[in-house]
Amino acid sequence: MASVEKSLLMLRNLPRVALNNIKEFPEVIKERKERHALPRGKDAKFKLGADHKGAAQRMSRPRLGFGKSTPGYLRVPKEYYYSGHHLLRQYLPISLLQIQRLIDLGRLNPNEPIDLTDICNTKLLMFDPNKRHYGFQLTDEGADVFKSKINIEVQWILSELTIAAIERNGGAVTTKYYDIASVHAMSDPRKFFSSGKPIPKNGTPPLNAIEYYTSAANRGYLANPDQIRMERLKLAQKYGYELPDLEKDPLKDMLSKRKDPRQIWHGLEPGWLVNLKDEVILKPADKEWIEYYKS
Amino acid sequence: MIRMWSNTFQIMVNKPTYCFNLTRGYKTRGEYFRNIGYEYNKVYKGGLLPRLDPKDDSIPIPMPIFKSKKSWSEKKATFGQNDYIDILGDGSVNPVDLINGPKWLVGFRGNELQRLSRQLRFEGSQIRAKNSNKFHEINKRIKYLMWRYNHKFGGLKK
Amino acid sequence: MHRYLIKLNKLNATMVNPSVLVAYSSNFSKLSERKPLPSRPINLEGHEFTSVTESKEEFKYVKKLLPSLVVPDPPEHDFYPTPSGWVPPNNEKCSKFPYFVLRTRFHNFPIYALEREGGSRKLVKIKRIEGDIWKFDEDLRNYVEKCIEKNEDKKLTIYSQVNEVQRQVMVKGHYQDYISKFLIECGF
Amino acid sequence: MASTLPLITSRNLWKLSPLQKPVQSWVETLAQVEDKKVGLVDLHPKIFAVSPRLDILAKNVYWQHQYKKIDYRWVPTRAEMPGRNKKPWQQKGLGKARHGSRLSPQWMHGGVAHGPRGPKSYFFMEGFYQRIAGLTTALTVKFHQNDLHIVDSLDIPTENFQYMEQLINERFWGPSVLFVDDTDMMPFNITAACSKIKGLTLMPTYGLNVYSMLKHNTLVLTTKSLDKLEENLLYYLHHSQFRNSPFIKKVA
Repeated sequence: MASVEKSLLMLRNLPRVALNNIKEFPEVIKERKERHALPRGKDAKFKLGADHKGAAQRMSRPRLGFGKSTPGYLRVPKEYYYSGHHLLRQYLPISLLQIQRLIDLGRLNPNEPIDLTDICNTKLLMFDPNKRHYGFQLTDEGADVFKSKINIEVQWILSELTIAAIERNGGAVTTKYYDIASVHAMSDPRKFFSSGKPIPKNGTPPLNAIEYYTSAANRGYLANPDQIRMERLKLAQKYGYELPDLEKDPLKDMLSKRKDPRQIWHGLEPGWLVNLKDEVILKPADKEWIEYYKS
Repeated sequence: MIRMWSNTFQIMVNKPTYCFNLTRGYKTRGEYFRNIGYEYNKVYKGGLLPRLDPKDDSIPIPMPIFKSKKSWSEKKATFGQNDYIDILGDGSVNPVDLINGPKWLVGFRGNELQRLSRQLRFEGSQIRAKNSNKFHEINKRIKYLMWRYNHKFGGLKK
Repeated sequence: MHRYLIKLNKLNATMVNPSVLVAYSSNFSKLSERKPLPSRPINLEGHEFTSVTESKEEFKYVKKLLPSLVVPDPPEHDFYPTPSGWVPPNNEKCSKFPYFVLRTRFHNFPIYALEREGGSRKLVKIKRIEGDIWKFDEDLRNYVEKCIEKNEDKKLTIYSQVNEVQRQVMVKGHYQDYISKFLIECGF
Repeated sequence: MASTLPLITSRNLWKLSPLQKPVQSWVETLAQVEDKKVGLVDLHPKIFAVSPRLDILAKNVYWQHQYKKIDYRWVPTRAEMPGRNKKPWQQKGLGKARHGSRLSPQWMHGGVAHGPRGPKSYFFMEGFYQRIAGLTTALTVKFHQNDLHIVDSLDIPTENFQYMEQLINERFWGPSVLFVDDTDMMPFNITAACSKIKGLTLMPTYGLNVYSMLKHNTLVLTTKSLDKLEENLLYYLHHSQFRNSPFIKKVA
């Protein structure tokens, strides 16, 4: 039986493992040597990939793209696919299947509202605000498998199917915009609190996003609640499922919990200061301070 | 100088015996008889004049005296301590913080051009203030390396 | 505003390090005229600070934001597989086999679908195999061949490579679904 | 004399998969020369029964040597040699070889063509989980070759080093022994005794590493350091954060 126990038994009869009798796999050593080795045998007589005499052997040809009448950067046409890509906002895709798996394994708590911080705390995805990741977008993969009732808040939703899947099970979804400063804070709360800065005030969405976050179809956080109720009915009829009534739901208050547009965490207001060492929250009483942070 | 009674060639012991290392596992040096009957200087092997006296059996180049490697000195015994401090410690210290060396090299690896330009970024102003010749030589070397890496050996970094 | 922030930095971990304040001038041409900035610590006397109300009750919201980074054990479900298709290891079933496969720290199977040569060679690697690895390889191939016959009614032989030292098996072809079904049936 | 009752009988192992069986080890005591077992302890299989990958040990030892190594050797090139650089003799007519400068590499006391150049570092970071695998493999190998001994504490009755010599000979421990305890300050007696004998070193748990474990013949852990070791290693073995991102040094 080839197993770990067998190899450990073998160890008992072998000499004591010490610095002079351990070595890496022979293939790894050979491959590492060949990386820097010069060619031997029949390959040795050629001139390392260089031609015979002249500029080619002496490698004094002009660099790439030059040497012709017009240099390369003028000759090759330019297509501005990526102009301004560094200004666009990116949203990491997370699928309903992944959310369902996280809930099944107990890494996301369905009885609490789920937002950007909770998804970042599971460390499932490499979320990095420095790469202009502004948040998460829900994709509809696994929509028919999705079966849990959650109150989730994401930053972007492309297809209606994801909204329908969540609302069919009695959950609620909102899309909310966070500016880059609050995304930095939300993606790693521990690091942010230990940096000594006050809780940031969430900014308003940029011009090209206002229309998205105010439309009820996308369950935007700036949309009119009545229109949202109307949209929920529309979706229920479109996708043919019976819309569960939120009022009579036992989890009613959790499902209807929303954050203030300027607020980034539940229960904590912008402008407060968190002291991790003494586990205390400092609320400054400065008039100018309160005025600035009032939503 | 202790000289054996026979004229055959032995290793000459030109230091008193206390220099032998007590922990050495083998016989002490004097007890071996090697190259019996071979007279070292009989045949002239060339080399600088004046020639060595054939009757004198001493070795032209003395063998280094045996020194034990002191493999259990304090530094060697605790080599590698704290290399896994980020795993086994409380996570606040990283082994890279414990490396001592020039500031521009700790936690960095690069070829000579990268090392020199990084040295200038970290200490360029001080080098220029203290030792303008070294500052000039560093810049001269950087210019040469820029040329060599971009034009020589077809871009293969040599 | 600025004067207020200075005091608060001392509350938390990072003290303002004076050596950070020394500015290195990058352009060396005009260097001789300019001396490097003197590094002096920030003195806090002479600043008056506003009053602060402290509250401990709201700290429970902060605690909720700082969970432990260890992957928790999965909760009990009333029936398996769960909606997302997760099945816990079943101890009675797996005691019958001379081998077993440990789960990853995220409670999933260590099955990884790989591609070599830009996608033209598809492989599946199974790691963390303990016990008799050759027997495991045999049973796995038979099971996958039976599945292919049943589902895609094609007669295929599955080739696999056993790496005994690294406790891994590399199967040729993207059959990760059948392999995970095999592991579920074995109860690993 | 050590108490007759067994000190430690069982330890609860955290995150133990039912498929794996724990490994058991004696608990001895240094309070007396003769080897008296003081208890029996379970060791976590994910740390002490790992497949013995000696190549992972080799990688970790290579990393430990390289990542701190800084080579200070430096030789001047012909451009950096001090002194004047006149043409030694005229180009033609003397029948001698032509030379442009006395500082070229073929001249005595000339510059060096491709010599070692200044402080050079060989820094690289082995993968985080490769280093954890190194630690677990080293512990497994030590344990299964009867070179790992677990003691209740490092207190010994006298500070006389002969006591330690007899103890080691009596129990067939290797000539070199690595004592590991969880505290920074070791007890006085054992420090005094070990300082006289070459090959006995004392180390805190956070100082443990693959090189020292392989350099010393036997490894002696106290129960406290054993708990700390298992706790830290298992914490990272069940950590949710992906730690394989390369080490990024914060530029000053």
